[in-house]
Amino acid sequence: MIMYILILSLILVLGIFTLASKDLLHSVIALSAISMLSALLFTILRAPDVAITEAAVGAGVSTVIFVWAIRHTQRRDKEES
Amino acid sequence: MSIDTLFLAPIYLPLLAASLILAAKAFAGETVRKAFELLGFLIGLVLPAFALFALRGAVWDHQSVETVIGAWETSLGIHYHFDGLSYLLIALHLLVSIPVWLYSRHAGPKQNTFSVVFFVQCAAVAATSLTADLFNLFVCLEVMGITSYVLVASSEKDSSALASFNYLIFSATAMVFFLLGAFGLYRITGSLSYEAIAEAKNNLGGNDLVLAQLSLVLIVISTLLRSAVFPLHGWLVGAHSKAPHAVSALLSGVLIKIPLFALIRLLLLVVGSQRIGFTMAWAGGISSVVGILLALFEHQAKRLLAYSSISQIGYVVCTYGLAVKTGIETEKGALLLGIALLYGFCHALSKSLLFLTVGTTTDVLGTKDLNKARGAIAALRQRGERIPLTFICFIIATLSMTAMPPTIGFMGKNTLLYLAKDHASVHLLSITSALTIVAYSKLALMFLPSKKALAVDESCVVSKTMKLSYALLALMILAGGFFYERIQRFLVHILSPLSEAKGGYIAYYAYQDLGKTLVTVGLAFICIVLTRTAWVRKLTRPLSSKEVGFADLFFGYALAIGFMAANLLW
Amino acid sequence: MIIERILIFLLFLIGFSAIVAMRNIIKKIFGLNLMNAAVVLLFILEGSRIGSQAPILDDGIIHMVDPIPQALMLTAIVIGVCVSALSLALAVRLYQATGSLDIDVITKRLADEH
Amino acid sequence: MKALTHSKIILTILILGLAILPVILSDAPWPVQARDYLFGNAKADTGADNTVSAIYLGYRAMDTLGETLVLLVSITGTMSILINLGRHKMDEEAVKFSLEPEKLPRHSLRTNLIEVVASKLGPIVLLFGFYVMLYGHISPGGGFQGGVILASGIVFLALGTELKTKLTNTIVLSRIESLSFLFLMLASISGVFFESGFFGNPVKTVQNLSPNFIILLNIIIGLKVGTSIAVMCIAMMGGSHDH
Repeated sequence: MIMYILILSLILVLGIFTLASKDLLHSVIALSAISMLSALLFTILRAPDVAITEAAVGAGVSTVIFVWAIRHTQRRDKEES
Repeated sequence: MSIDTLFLAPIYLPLLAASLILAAKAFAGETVRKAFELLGFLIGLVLPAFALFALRGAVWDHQSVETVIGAWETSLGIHYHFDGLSYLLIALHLLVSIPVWLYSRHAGPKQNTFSVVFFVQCAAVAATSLTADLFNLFVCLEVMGITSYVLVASSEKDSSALASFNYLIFSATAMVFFLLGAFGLYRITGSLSYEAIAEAKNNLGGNDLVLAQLSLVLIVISTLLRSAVFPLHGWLVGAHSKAPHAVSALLSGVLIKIPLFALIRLLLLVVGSQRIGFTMAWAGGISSVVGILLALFEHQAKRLLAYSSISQIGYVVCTYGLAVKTGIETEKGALLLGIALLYGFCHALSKSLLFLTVGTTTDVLGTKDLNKARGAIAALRQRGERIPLTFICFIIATLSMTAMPPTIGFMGKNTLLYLAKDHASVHLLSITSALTIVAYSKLALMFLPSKKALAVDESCVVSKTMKLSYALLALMILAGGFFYERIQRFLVHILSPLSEAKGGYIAYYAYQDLGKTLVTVGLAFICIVLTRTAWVRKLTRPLSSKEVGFADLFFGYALAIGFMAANLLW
Repeated sequence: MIIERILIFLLFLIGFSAIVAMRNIIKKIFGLNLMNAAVVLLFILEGSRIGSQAPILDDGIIHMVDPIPQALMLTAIVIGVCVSALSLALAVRLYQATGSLDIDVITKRLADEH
Repeated sequence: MKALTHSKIILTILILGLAILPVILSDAPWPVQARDYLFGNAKADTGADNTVSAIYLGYRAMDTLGETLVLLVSITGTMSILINLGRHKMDEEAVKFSLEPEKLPRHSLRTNLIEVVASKLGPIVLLFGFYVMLYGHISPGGGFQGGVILASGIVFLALGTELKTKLTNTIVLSRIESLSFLFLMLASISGVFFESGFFGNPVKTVQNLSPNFIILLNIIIGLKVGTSIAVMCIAMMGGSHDH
């Protein structure tokens, strides 16, 4: 039980970091960490299939696409008027 | 071939066509791919039309087939339900998509993946109209959605990417709420097929009922979003006006109606659907007025058409809401639902023809601005149109849209207004009828002769396939007007759950209200004169529309959910 | 039990508020991903409460978790990633066209192009 | 104006938060009928030990088809945007990742480390991908997951080897992709002619207890997913603009 709460609060903190960070690359890394943590939680929750999918698709493919997108745009999240 | 494999043909045949085109694209050159696209057209659109033709007897006899995909003998499988409603929805899609495909051959998006995405969308539309499973509805809506985003963004202008992006984020977010709703319903009822949900939901009480209603609200609103009912209409204008013409025609004509009618299976099963119906009737009435007011002050041709789509879907939603309120199983309710769907047909045919003709015209003239675009007939003649077919078809579509005889729109709209006359929201619809004429008179200005020299875009040609697609749609509109009585009887009969003879007959003939139409035209004429005067123009200048931001989009979404939830729970 | 649900609810809500309030379009897509992750976590977490063994029918399995949410979530995860891939591609195209990731700036710059 | 927008945003979040709060926090007991049914009958119905696979490719295979379609369309759309980007301007950074050896600058991101690790790891990852794909009916995994692992194996090979192998050629990959999509459609339609309906197991009556249809679907979906994601990733790294 404590384990679930621990992982979930870590996910929540990383989620807030993802949105608050000014460097989009850091956000992407936090997002893939969220995926890895979710995969861990799914393994604990006895959902191995979902864990594999989340690790492969969430942490793998989507990170690649995000990094590609950021490389073709800009890394900084700056406010313009 | 038995009936339960035949009615799935509109799903798997387009997919087969898509896969064939994809294979041809990967393995062979340009000419072979073109040949395979033609083959795909035959397999993916013409064969399903034959399948529907073969099924007409079955739907007339009210044979409704409930089948489980993959022939599993349990409720765990995905249920598909074939009846008059899904038959008509697939027919509606085929009627519009065949001419649109023909049009796209010459004018449409030039990417060689267009046909693949197009056929996947055909399959998704058919699957959405047939499915009777909550999670499968989610998947079908996502397929429909993602094909729409890709098709909208396939225009070469960058503003289409913005429109597509806005639409994507808005509807993808709503789909997450849909998923949450599915979670709630599965948790309460332990099942995902509509029938099992309804069965379980009837025995609920207390907290569980609240949870089930809330989940249902999330699902219903997220699905209605695709139909762009007020206040969920913000995304439509950008997406439908920036897309390539063929795509606009398909999206505006067909795709906004499919989720609306697919939802009826779910609404039928629900406790308290009368209240949902009541809310929807008013939402429809309001959206018809809001849409047409925004259209009046718009001076870009395709945006005007898109706003008018919001207004016209308002008619459909209003009647649909009244049908749900009355109860589909009653005679009156079935009649109302039939008329709502019939008006959906009218709008689909006329609006797609309008998008095609107006799109071509603005391309030839090189401007979309209705204040500048003039002299379209001469310009089109320069581009190789000896008979002004584009103009004639435009006029037919406009007549149908503004409810003038002898088109299907005239019959459809008058019947609709006659049937809905007991409800207060019908007054909103009547106001809209007059204003529609005003809005479309602005469009017709394009065809006035120009005093200035024409700057014709040399790259545009009105080709034979384009003419064929206009002619097909225009013929359907006229034929619909002449054989309206029969069409209505057929439609209401197969939608009616009652046994034959009773359902489907109303003693109303639209020509008896010709005087009313004249009055509407008179009112509209006064409005036109008013809008030409300087002070009205000055007064209404601030009203001309601008793009809506995400805050407004989601505010509308939250309002819809809040209102619907409050309505159901208290 | 209630704490876990509240945590998931908060994750969902911050994802949603990012979509509504953030101006950076890539941040909006982050928000969408977070919302999706929250729903997936919720489904799996609740579905695993009725059992203690993975849903693979080996010998000695008597008390497995509900496999239905797991199968549904496989689909939902993939659909979520596909949608965010497409939206990222659109975001890149918008950036190339306007040189900005700010939704207001993009809207303003593209408004002139009709 | 700004205050109005802010209050709208706050109101939106408040209303929606209130609406979903009961759904998320609900304490209703989770239904067990489906689980119990699957526990008893999944093996007999589909032949698969892994009940998730039994649902994913058996009972609810239609959802999986939809998911594959979403992936297909999404990658199609992404690729067409990618190609247009390449047409507008050759991106300088993309050249650094370019797979053609003669274009490689010395200081590129392709260090010796990446080359050695990726080229040695590639085949092993491929093998693992095939394992996950083929044993999806018994152990966790399946076509989709295996396909994604295959894709990463292919990408490793593309990064690691200077030689152009057939496996990293996007034309070959997209041929495999389109063929496997065609086979997927043929496999799902074949049931129509064997009286088990659309997406029915065409050989169900012959061998009742064999998961062969699930294995077949796993292989086809795995190849489809693996090749299409690999094509997209290679294109994203600037590998091929001639697609």
